[in-house]
Amino acid sequence: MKFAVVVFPGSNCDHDAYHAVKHVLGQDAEFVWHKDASLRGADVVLLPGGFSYGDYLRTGAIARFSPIMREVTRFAAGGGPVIGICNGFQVLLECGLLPGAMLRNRSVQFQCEFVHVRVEQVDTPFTAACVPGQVLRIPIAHGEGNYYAEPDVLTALEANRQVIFRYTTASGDVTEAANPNGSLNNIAGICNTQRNVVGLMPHPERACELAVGSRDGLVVLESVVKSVSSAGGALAGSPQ
Amino acid sequence: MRVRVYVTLKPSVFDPQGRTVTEALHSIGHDAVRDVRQGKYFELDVAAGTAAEASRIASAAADTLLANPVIESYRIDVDDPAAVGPGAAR
Amino acid sequence: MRVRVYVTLKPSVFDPQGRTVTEALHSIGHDAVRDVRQGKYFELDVAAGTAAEASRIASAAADTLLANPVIESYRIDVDDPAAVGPGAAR
Amino acid sequence: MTSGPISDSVLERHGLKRDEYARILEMLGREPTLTELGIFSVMWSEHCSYKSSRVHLKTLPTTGPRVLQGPGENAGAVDIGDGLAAVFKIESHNHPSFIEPYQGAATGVGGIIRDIFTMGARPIALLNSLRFGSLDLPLVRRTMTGVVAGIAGYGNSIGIPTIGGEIGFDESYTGNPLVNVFCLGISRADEIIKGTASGAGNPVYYVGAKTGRDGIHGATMASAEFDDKSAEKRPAVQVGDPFMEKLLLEACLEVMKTDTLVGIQDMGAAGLTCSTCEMGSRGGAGVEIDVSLVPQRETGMTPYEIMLSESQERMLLVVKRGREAEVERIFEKWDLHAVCIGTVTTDGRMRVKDRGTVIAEIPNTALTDEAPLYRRPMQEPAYLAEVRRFDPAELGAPAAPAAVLRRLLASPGVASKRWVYRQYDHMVRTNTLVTPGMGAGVVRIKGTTRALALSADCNARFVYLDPYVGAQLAVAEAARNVACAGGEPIGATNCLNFGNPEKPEVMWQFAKAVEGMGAACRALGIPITGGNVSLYNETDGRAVLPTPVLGMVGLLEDADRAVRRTFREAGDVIVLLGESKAEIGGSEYLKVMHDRIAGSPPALDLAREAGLQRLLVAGAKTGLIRSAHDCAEGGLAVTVAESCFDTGIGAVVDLEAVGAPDQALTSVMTLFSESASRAIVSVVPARVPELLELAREHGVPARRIGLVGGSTLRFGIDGVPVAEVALAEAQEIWETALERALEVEPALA
Ligand SMILES: Nc1ncnc2c1ncn2[C@@H]1O[C@H](COP(=O)(O)OP(=O)(O)O)[C@@H](O)[C@H]1O
Ligand SMILES: [Mg+2]
Repeated sequence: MKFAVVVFPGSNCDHDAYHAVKHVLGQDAEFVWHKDASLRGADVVLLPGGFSYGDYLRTGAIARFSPIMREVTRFAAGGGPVIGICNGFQVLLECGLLPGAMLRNRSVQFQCEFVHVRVEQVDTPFTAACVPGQVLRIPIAHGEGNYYAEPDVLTALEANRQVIFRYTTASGDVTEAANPNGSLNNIAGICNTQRNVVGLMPHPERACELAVGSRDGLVVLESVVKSVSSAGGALAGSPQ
Repeated sequence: MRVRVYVTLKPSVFDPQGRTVTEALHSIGHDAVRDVRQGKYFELDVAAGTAAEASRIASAAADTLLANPVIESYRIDVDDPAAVGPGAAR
Repeated sequence: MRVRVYVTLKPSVFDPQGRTVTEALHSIGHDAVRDVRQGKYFELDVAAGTAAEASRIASAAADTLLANPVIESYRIDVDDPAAVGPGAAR
Repeated sequence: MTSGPISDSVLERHGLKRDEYARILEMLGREPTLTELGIFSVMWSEHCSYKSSRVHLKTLPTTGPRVLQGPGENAGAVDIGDGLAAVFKIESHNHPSFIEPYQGAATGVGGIIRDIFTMGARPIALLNSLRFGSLDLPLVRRTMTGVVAGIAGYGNSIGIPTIGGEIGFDESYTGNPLVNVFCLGISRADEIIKGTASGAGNPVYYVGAKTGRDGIHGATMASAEFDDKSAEKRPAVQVGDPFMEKLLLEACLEVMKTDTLVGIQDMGAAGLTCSTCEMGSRGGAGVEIDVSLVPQRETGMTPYEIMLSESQERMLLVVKRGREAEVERIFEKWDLHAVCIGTVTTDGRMRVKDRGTVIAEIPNTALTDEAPLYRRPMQEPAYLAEVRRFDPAELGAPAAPAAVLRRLLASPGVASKRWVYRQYDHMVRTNTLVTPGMGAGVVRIKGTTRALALSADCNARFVYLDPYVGAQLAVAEAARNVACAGGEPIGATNCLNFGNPEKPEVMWQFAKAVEGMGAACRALGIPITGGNVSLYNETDGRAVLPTPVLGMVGLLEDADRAVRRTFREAGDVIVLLGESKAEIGGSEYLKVMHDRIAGSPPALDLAREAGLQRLLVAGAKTGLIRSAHDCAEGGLAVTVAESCFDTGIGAVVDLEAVGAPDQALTSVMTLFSESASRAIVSVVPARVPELLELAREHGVPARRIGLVGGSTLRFGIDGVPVAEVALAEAQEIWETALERALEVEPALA
């Protein structure tokens, strides 16, 4: 099974995602350059973290115009699993594959630290191997992860069960103190209405080995492997 | 032609930077500044024959890139060489 | 009173953001925008009786906090309720 | 080439002395043009030529079986096995960071990263060593906030984790903060690329940001003191563009894989001038460039400005003739445009043309090897007699030990630096095994079983009190920190921050410190593979504390054996390694409780220190040592407290077990003395004898002093508490002190 790791100019978690997929998970991974026109038959698309275009102007604002994003959009429309992590999530918001926008963290600082997130829904390709309500300890590293959506959008997100990850305490309680950045409803990650496109601010790919502090993030990648294989490739959205 | 684009967060959107600036101003005694909202300001050099054309080009740039309509709105100001510019320069 | 403060990088100071935005605009076909410089824009709510006083207060805030005098300069615009505001709002 | 007569005021503006000018005339055999004068002025500045420091630096040990590259290149390199090299260096950006904290610090990070990838190494870790004045001053708080944000802004964006560092505070840094940044990269040992130009006819390429008027005479500025006229001398501030640097980094590393390059160098201080003549000089060749071909950001720039600009994120490459298209294609992929601006020649000269007309022509060696060299006069500073007269008896009755401990934990120098490193991405690249706050930073080397432990250290109070011993202590502390993490110290880099070298007392401090550093490195077998000197760190005639910072690299054969500072489990035994003496001179205790920097620094026995470090490494290798923390600022009490923080488990320590039998130490001395060559380690009860035996073999005194457990930090004698603080309270004080100090004060009524 193959993951396409999209590389934008300024991506810097591309190698981390590649390492997690290839060397920890043991699946196939390939870098796809943002100017490429094809996802090369990948089963999963991963938009990695980093600072595409330096985060200049707004996070993800410029990357969304990259040629590969047309392919990503088509892949997503066909039901293919797409995950955006951190900056990748911001790109998905800017290009409209996911609703809402990011504001500066409440602290007005970049924050790098471990947080806890609760898995809210397990019927997405990236949470299928999770237990409902499972709490994951994974790191964040961002300056703009303060999720915002207009009230009606937010209501719809909750009604449609599109909130996939929420910041909580270690025991899974949604509290103000557990919210690292001011996100509405403690939202850490969401999916689209078709549920195949997921974006989240925390970095599961940084939490795949105990040596680096946690392996709680691995379940996110394992989920998609499970989903794709059980669907017998039916999830793959790109006409090959 | 010089075009100025002002991008601001919509009034309903919380502005963490503005709040921090307000608090910092208060902490150093600038209490008369009751509230601050922070936005972005762009000076564009636009190849256009008329102010209307320049404004149209700048709007297109703002719509596609400079502003995010989910959270921001914008305002455009063309420095028409014919007219007198607004505001006290400093 | 509403006061607008426009902070821009001094002309001699390099603006990597502006350059990147310019290139991005070109890459998506907005070639008529020849150059972009990016600055900051603040809307202040100032407790002041007159436009002059509001301007003085905003200047003090800009001098101490809103602008970094080493690399930036600023311009102030008071929304005098008596006068008619400039620019096309949107 | 025509030129007018050079006046005294022109020379002064260029920071050149009359006799230096006379040498220029002699070397050229004619009057220099203004462009040439500018070139000489930057290359002969203290910053570029090391004219005051070179004679001393030559005495440092720079060789060893692991050394692949010593001083002289853009960075040093040591062999770390598996055919790999660690390429590392530390550099200062003190002056720019005072003028504009955010951009000054950011561009400092950018500069050191370029130095590393210039050598063909992929940067994998950053450290920073910072010094500020008292946080009571708004100016200092603003400077620190800006510096930290600038370091974060640049390093985070590029995606290199900042895995450690240190921060010190002293009034002397108020108007002259220190911002030293360390970067380490990994390359194949046989693929290190040098900053050299050779092969007549090979094209010289320029790539990266366009040249603007920023930073002209930055190097000269870094070679002068600050005074009330500094404002006028300010060059346009350099603004960092981390996005451009990220593109340059990836593109250069890609080009380097192709065997198309002869040499490459970044344009740092003195920009195009420095890279051109240094590359030519190293390769024994000449370099000819035409400034009109240099990509320019502003219109109407003169050749003088182009040659002296310090615009950031630019590189100079010498490409093998015939391979140009390959190189250009890779840069284009990254949206960068490599431009050919000249060629390599055979005549050993730097020749600068403007649209074909020669406007400068200088032998490379005149600018590099033959730059002025000074043996500046030295004199022992008068303050030393004064500080040495210190007698602890003057201090009167000490405060209650628990109160002292609380005060020390709240001191910004001791308090948690979480407020700082939370802003740094310290996990990107998924190699960080030991994160900031847990001791020396440790990064694994993917594809091997190895890891590197990195630390930056200097206790400037000790150096102030005795530059020779103080510098030795800095080496010892840095090496001990990496050894605590399980790393064998294998190489170091230094950043020597001092005052005005034209003052004999400053020069004396400098010379003694270098002497001490050399002696310590020799004794510990640690080569110094490069570094940086920052002089003229003065404000209105007052020098900063002499601050020779060490950046230390330690090697762990087994990444799984990295050791953290924190205790692991209740019931584990706390063992003190090393000897505690009544040594309060220069301590945090003296500074915080009595606002004094006085006395003598702790004595250092280098043989004993070496034994301790070997013991720590050996104990880590077998998993015997479960936690290890260097005993430094704040002494035993603070070290034990820090070993408990973040674990939720307290400790009980018997002070009577601490002191040597022949020494009757008072409680305060036992708790807060900063005796060197000590570490607090923990071990499972069953393996205590093994540890004590291992310590004996290494000639290190070792004492069982307590147990991990409980919910307080409890120091007692015979079961009677001498100092007891609830762990939660102690941690709260320590964790929030820096945040509280940096918070803007509440509004005045
Ligand atoms: N400027 C900094 N950047 C990143 N980490 C820092 C910085 N200053 C201190 N730290 C981290 O905080 C911890 C405590 O620092 P310090 O008191 O100097 O430690 P040590 O006792 O190891 O010398 C270390 O792990 C160090 O890496
Ligand atoms: Mg230290």
